[in-house]
Amino acid sequence: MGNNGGFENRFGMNTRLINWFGYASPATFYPLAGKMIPWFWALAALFGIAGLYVGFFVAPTDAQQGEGYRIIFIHVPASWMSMFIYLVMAFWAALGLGFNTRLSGMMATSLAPTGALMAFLSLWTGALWGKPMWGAWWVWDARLTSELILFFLYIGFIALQSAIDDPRRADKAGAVLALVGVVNIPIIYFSVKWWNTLHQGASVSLTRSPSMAQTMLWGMLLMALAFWMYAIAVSLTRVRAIILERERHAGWVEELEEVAT
Amino acid sequence: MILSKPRSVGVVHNCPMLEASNLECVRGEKSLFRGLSFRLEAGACLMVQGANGSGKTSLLRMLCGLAQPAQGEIRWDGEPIRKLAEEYRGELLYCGHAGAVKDDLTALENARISATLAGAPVDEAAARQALRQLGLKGREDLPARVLSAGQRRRVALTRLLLEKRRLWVLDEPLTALDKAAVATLCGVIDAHLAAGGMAVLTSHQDLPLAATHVAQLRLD
Amino acid sequence: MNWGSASEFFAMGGHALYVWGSYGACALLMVVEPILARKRRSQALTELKREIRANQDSQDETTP
Amino acid sequence: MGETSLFAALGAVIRRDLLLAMRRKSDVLTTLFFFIIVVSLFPLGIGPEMAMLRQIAPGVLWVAALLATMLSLNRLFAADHADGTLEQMALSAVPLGVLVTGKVIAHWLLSGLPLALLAPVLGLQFDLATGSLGVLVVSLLIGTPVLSLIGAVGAALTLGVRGGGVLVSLLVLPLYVPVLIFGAGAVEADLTGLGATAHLSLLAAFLALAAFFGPWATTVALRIALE
Repeated sequence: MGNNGGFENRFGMNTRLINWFGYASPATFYPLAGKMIPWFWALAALFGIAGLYVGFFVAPTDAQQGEGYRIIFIHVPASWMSMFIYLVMAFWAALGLGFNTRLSGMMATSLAPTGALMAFLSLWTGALWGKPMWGAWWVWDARLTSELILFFLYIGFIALQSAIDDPRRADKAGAVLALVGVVNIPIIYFSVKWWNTLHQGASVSLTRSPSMAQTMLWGMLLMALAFWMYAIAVSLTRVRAIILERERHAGWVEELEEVAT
Repeated sequence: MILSKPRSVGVVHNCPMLEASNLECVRGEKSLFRGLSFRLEAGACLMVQGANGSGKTSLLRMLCGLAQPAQGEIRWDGEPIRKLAEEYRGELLYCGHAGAVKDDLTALENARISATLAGAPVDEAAARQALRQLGLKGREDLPARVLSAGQRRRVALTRLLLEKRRLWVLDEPLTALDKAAVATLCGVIDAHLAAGGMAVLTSHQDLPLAATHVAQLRLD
Repeated sequence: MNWGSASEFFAMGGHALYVWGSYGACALLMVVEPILARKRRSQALTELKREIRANQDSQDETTP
Repeated sequence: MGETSLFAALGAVIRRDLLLAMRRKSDVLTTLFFFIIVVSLFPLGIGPEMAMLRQIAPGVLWVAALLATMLSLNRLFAADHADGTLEQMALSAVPLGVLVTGKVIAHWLLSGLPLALLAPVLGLQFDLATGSLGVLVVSLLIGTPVLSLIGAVGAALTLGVRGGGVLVSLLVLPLYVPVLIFGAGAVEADLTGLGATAHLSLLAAFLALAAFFGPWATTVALRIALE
């Protein structure tokens, strides 16, 4: 590559970089998110209906667990999403800490309640599945126990952020906590698993039933997609609220259509 | 120590200098000041003035690197202070509202320990000498708990004598000091400036400095 | 098709409480959360408008 | 800054914190008595059956150690933050990470170490055998530094925050789970004759990991808190 070409290339890169940061500014992101939200709702509804149809009408009755197993179509997607959202949250947090972009911190803040909700749903449905299967509402199963700790981590993140008045400090402190949590989650998961096997705890797992058919997998996948789209839609809605709260005194907010009218 | 590099205009600075360009300070949602630029060279002193809440302390904390400016940059010797990190902190002495004096330690222990924590350990004789110079003779071995506010302030100010730093950032150094102590402190600052040091300070009282290189900066 | 009739569907082979308890809680929370998020935004908007109006009023007073 | 002066600074911080603790002994003693009282309450709540007590001893001692460490975390940075020393540390020519490491070591010497030395006496109340008492001490000696290291991150994050004391337990306790599992697990494995080596080596691995990441995360959190 010649010197000249290199220069041009670098120039092109630069403008593209600036565009990226342009999207990352709350002023451009706010209307963009507003336009995207209905689409994600539509996708969530679409996948949700398809997933429910597969879950209730296509997937056959389980030979061992009867109809009770149909809880997995929300239990497993909720568990997946609760872990996935924590990862995404930590990603935004790290981005915010590294590049000092305002929007990343707001994204992390807005994802946390949805993640906590998913963790809660996973626990709730796990308990409701456990009662008919194990005869107890709660068993110290490895998966449920680590889900409980993940729920605590979410609560800690939310509590820390709401205890700090300065939003910039709240973002940064939350980011450090999320990153420490991300390093810890696999360690916690494997410790709980080891602990569980040592104590001969519950060994029947919801997802390890032998008759797991292809159709069940499809149902879970569709429901997971629906939950994913739901999580995006609701966190975008919340991030718009957070943007308005924090950027109250920025000029662009006062020029917004919904503010001016 | 880094020698300064030749600038584009061809002038070579032999002494390091502190340069602030286009600083903006935001607290909460309010912008306290913006577009603030200045330059401080060896032997010069900057007096920062302004009403309560005008951002004096915030500016001083920015100059130390404790707070980040919302905009703009602070350079030491042409390099951003963020990048220099410990290298810059080795040139810097900050004295804030809180004096970092421990109640449970004696004046002497306080002086020696704070010097060690700053990365410049001193021996006992030097510490005693500094305490005497600031008028704490006979009180070196008393716990700071029993000292008066002014005496505690003097314990905090011994760091000026013990740590050999080029840039002093002093936030209200005169608080609680009596007339004699103010005169002593002015003498210490004058000597520091005369030896090629720099100082940035705030004060509500008059600070009768002899140094001719005192510049004023008003924040409003 | 798994179900002979609607009542069979709702009975869930004797596991109705557990299955519908799970799906019900899930549906409820997924309706409540977006409503709360929207409410938070509209609250921010009303506060903003109130603040802007207050600023305009005080400006009107100072510039007769 | 040379390597020797870094070690000198590290030693100076540890000596300073120990000196301050000696001048104010009640803080350290409170933590210890808390540990003793909590452990002694369990038999009262559960009943004096020795077989049962032996079984719950590892868990009880470890949970009590966890809570006692937790209590002392608030002291770690709060005083230095209030009187401006923390600012001076952040502006020192010595890297903040070194000073923080010194403070964490001092915290362990004042909380974890006495707990580990006291634990066998309390273990006797629960009729633990001599061998198991030894494993208990070793597990606490390896595990409590991890508690101090992780706790320091929480203490730094909640510095000067509303309700910091309760908040720090909310943040830190979930992160203590692996240490609790393997610490108590080591003693239990010894009780059941399985051998505690695997547990102890995993605890040591946690210690290495925490020693590597902990001070770094604490430093970042402190700089955020000071801003």
